[in-house]
Amino acid sequence: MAGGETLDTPFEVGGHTLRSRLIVGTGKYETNEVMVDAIRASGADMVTVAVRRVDLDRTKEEGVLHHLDPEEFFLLANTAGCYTAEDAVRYARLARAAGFNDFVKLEVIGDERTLLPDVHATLQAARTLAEEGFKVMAYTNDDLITALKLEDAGCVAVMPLASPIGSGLGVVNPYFIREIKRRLEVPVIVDAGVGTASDACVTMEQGVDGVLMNTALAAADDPVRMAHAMRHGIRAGRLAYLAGRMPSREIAVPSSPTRGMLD
Amino acid sequence: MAGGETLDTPFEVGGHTLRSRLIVGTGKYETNEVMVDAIRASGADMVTVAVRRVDLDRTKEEGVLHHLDPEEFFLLANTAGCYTAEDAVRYARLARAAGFNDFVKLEVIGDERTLLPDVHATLQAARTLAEEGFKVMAYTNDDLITALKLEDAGCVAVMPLASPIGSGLGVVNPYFIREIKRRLEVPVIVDAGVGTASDACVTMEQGVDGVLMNTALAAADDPVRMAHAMRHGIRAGRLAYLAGRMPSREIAVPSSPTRGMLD
Amino acid sequence: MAGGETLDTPFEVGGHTLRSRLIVGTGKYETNEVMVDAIRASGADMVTVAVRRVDLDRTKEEGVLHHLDPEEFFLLANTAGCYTAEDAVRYARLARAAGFNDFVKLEVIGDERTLLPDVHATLQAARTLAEEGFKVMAYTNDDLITALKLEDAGCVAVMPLASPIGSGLGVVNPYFIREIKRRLEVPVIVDAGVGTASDACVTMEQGVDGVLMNTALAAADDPVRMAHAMRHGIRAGRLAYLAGRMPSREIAVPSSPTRGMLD
Amino acid sequence: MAGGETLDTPFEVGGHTLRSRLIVGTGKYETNEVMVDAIRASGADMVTVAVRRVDLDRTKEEGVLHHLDPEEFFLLANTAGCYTAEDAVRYARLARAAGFNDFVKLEVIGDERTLLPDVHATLQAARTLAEEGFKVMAYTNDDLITALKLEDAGCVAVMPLASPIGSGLGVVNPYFIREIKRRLEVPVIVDAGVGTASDACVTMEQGVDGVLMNTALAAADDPVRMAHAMRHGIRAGRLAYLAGRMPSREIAVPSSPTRGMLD
Amino acid sequence: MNTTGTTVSVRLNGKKAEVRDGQTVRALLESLDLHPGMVVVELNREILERDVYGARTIHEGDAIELVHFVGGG
Amino acid sequence: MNTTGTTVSVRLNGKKAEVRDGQTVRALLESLDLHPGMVVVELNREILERDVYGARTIHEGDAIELVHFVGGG
Amino acid sequence: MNTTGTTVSVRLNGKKAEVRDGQTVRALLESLDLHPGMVVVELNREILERDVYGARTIHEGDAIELVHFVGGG
Amino acid sequence: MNTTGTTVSVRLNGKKAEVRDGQTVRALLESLDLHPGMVVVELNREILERDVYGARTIHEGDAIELVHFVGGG
Repeated sequence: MAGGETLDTPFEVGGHTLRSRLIVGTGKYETNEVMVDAIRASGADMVTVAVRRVDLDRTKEEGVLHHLDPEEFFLLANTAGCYTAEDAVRYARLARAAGFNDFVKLEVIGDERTLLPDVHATLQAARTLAEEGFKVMAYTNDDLITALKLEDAGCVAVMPLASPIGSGLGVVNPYFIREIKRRLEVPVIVDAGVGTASDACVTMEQGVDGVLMNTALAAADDPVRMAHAMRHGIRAGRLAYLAGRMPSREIAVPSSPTRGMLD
Repeated sequence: MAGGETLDTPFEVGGHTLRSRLIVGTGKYETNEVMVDAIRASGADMVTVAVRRVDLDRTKEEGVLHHLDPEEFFLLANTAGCYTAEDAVRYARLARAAGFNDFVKLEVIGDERTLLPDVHATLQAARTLAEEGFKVMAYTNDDLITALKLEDAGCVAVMPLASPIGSGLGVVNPYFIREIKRRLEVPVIVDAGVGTASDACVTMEQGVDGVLMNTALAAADDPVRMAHAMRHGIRAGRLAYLAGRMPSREIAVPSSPTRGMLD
Repeated sequence: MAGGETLDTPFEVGGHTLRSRLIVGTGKYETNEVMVDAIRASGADMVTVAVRRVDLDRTKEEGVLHHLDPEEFFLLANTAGCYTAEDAVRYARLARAAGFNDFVKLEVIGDERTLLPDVHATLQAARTLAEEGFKVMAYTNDDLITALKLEDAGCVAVMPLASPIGSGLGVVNPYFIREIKRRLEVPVIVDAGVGTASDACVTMEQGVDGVLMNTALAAADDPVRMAHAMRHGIRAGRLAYLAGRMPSREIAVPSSPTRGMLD
Repeated sequence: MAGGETLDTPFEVGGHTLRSRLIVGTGKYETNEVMVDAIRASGADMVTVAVRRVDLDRTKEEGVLHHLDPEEFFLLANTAGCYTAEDAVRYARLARAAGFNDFVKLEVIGDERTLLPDVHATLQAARTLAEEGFKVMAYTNDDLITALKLEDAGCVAVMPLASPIGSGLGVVNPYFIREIKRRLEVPVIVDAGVGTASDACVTMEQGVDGVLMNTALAAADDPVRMAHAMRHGIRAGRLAYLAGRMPSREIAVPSSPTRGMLD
Repeated sequence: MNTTGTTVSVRLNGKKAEVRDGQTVRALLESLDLHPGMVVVELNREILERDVYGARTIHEGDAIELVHFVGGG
Repeated sequence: MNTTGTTVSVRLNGKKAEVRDGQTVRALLESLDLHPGMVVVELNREILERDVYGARTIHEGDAIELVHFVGGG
Repeated sequence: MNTTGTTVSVRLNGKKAEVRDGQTVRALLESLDLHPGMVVVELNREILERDVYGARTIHEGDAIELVHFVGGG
Repeated sequence: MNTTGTTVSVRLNGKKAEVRDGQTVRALLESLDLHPGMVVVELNREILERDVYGARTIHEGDAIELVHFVGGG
């Protein structure tokens, strides 16, 4: 792939340049070793983490920093688990106080069963956090209008879902994702719903800037091999988008010459 | 990708081992230079060629061997353009007389508009050629029963279409492709219909052994970049298949812990 | 169909009982005669109308009431063309002043190119209108969270889109539509995006209460025949939903007995 | 529906005129009463039956003629369960000897697991039966070339599958079905694979002449209600095809006037 | 009521128009040959009940909107 | 016709069976309580026209198939 | 600073706990064997800068939240 | 072998052509500036081994096909 790198354009979010268009989560892995191996195989340089209470009973070491070197990976804290704008703002501030960076993956959930974002509360929280100087990467649904408002609110990236978190259904509505990308100036990173490599590839072929995933790796039978697959899938989709695919048509067209046949 | 190679299983067709699961055609490129660059970028080691009359008026040099080194690429001659079993057998014999190998990509077309294979004539030609010692790689439709008969006839590979030649519609019927792979022992290589990288990826995720394409590269706006995309797409789909994807479900599942939230 | 009617359950919106689950618009027909014939063929008893200035130059008679008898059809005024909550409220009040009923199809558009709803402004307008005693049928996107908030705001029906207005793409995201229906208590009527009869049928098979369409009829080559098709399509989808479809499976199951074969 | 009938064109197969474009099987119903009620609700006038040995132990009355009046329904005997051309010919002759008509639904299965047709044996049997004066309605896969050969062999109807028998997957490859219809002169009746009303509707929208189904009715939770749904679905799809659907586009188009807005 | 017939300038459906000063809304509709039951009148952003058409009069600078139902989806 | 009642072994719908030697097909159907119009008879792979049921007789080793229409798709 | 060792009740990560009255946040973290650089401290809903851990003391009824980063998507 | 140079008519790749009577296949290829290793020769529907190019001669009415590999999918 070496030389290949030059085939793509640079990818920058909130002033930070990323080598990989794949951002991965750190949750739900069976072991921390598998997590680290999978993340390395994925080629991701930005990884998401959650903010939670220290387990004072110390049943096990949960702190992800005991396993991931902040020098090696850019830590993107999320506000997962928050159901109100206030909570999300509180978690974002706690995350920033950890002292790594000003980025936050804003997530305000509206419903436990579907984990769909509450776009109304998300927009409100985004405005507050942007004013406080956060570099907000906002998880949202595939609604163009909300995406435009989040951009206006000052988010450094808008992250529409491909399908519900952990569903693995892939890009259910490519039209909306494509339109969001067409209309926004900030990077569009599809977050949630990717289930396998072709989902990642199809997503990138819509022209978006990147993809964020977690379950697709952690819940694969072989997370490390799937991480390799995703690295290739993301790259395949990106290059195919840049290369400009052939037109598809219902009628066949021969790929061998029709002239020069024998009598 | 170096280390990555070990992630996959070996790929052998008719006793010949291939490094790449991507086989590419050599037709329809704007220039021979682009053709060669794209083929190299694709990583393919087997390429298809057609058998045609020498153009005695020499308007231009058509001979593909002036551009492709038979030492570098394994030449798979096809019988493209043939509409009867007799013609296909004749072209196959001419191809073998060129002295490179005993392989032939058998193609007997049944209709000019769709270029769909005549599976009845294809089966007849396959039996004749197999008896003559050819290593027949048979282009066919996505019919399991015909695929089984072609295997019985002694074909070294069965090559069902994803969709019509040059259509770029991708895998229209994954069920049939998957079932053909499940039931055959010889390699199953999907031939024709792939339009972009995600099509190649989805195809490999069905578990097939390889993909053959031509138009998707030659007719892309940037054939060389698309060839890189396809190389990654094939690999992504293969590794995802081996890795075992997460189950997809309609209900969402959180990727961050639900416990440890603050009061 | 007569007896057939009894196969379905009653359909009530805001206290008003409808005989048909198909609601149709009155825009974009080539002639008023075709409009009336198509509406009658569709079997719809509720039709939407827009509020616009009287054309004082009288180039032609635009008033739809010159063609549709309010005794025959229930008039549902919309706020189409409004881009702010204030405008939508103003149009709704003007519509109610016409003196037919308290119903309004609330529509607040967020973007000219896609005509996607501004769910933030829509929610705000819905609250205002519900407080003023309007029976609000709210056009929205396929976001469950917004749909739940619209129900809380007092809307008598929530009307998610199948795909953008006038696109004819059908139900792009059946998962979301299905989930909205599962979770709401007020009627769910899919509005916009249906292009042909099978789209209407698929939509109803998701379990929703009704479908609203306009362009699919007005822009068909033969609007009246398409109206008949839609009437059947809506009914087919509704009855299929109630009947409970067979499970689908990848493996075949014979429909003729396997025993009793001859020697 | 009364007047509606005139909206469609006549439907004739092998010189026999059918009122309904829906042909139904008689297998797999829980009771004969439900079978008869469902068939009546479907509106079908042609029904398929299988040829089997009389059960001499008389565990129960299997003879379908004890429940279906040959005066009311046109009996189409099938060769279901046959795996060779010889067997199929034998069953067809036995069926004709029953003395009802010269029609036969030719079915030669190639594989137990998928019940896919052996198109090679089917073609051979079709030629034999056509020569013997049978009116052959041939069950086949969605291969255009085989369909053309079956027409040449003298079949009065060609019946491609939508998907495997009893799978309920619907029309997996609309392109092939559409192309078969475009190219054949004899009626094209899609046989097998329809699972719910929208599948029937989509199938008819491809322009085919009719649909044959069995499991979709017999295996529905409520076969009689599903039969009503299918009757409407078939009609909806047929009329939509004849009406000519609106063009679908990614960009939205308003259905209410854009002029006449207030200041 | 005013009978001198002096005219005043108003904004009628977005266009400048001249109407008799003090003319009633009903009179305006009649002069435009519009059936009161077929339109809704908004006078300076206030929606008028139909029973006041005879009483409410029009004056210099008034903004009048006459709306009705047209075909729409 | 034979009346002695000696029986012979035949294959009837795939099973071994004993029937009166020289019995006619019609008699066989009657003995099985089958209406001739509801079944088709194949005798040693030959399909019989209904009008020969009374004439054709059954003998040792005959293979008889009695078929009819059942529910099928 | 307080050395008497009288204890007070606080809410620590949602659970009732007894700590030395007037104990500093740093001392609390040490007593819990937590590296200050690995956690963030919220005292009565106020997020503390790390350089005040040595100065800020804990008293009766305080609500203390000690959080850190865990695996998440 | 013939040296008079009388010519004969043949069908060469589908077109009528005049060649020297009795000319060898090898000579024909040379005259066409074709490298023997780059083409396959079919003479009257018989595919020729390369080692017979020097021996096989061409005569009146022969049908000759000279084929090679071109780009194809």
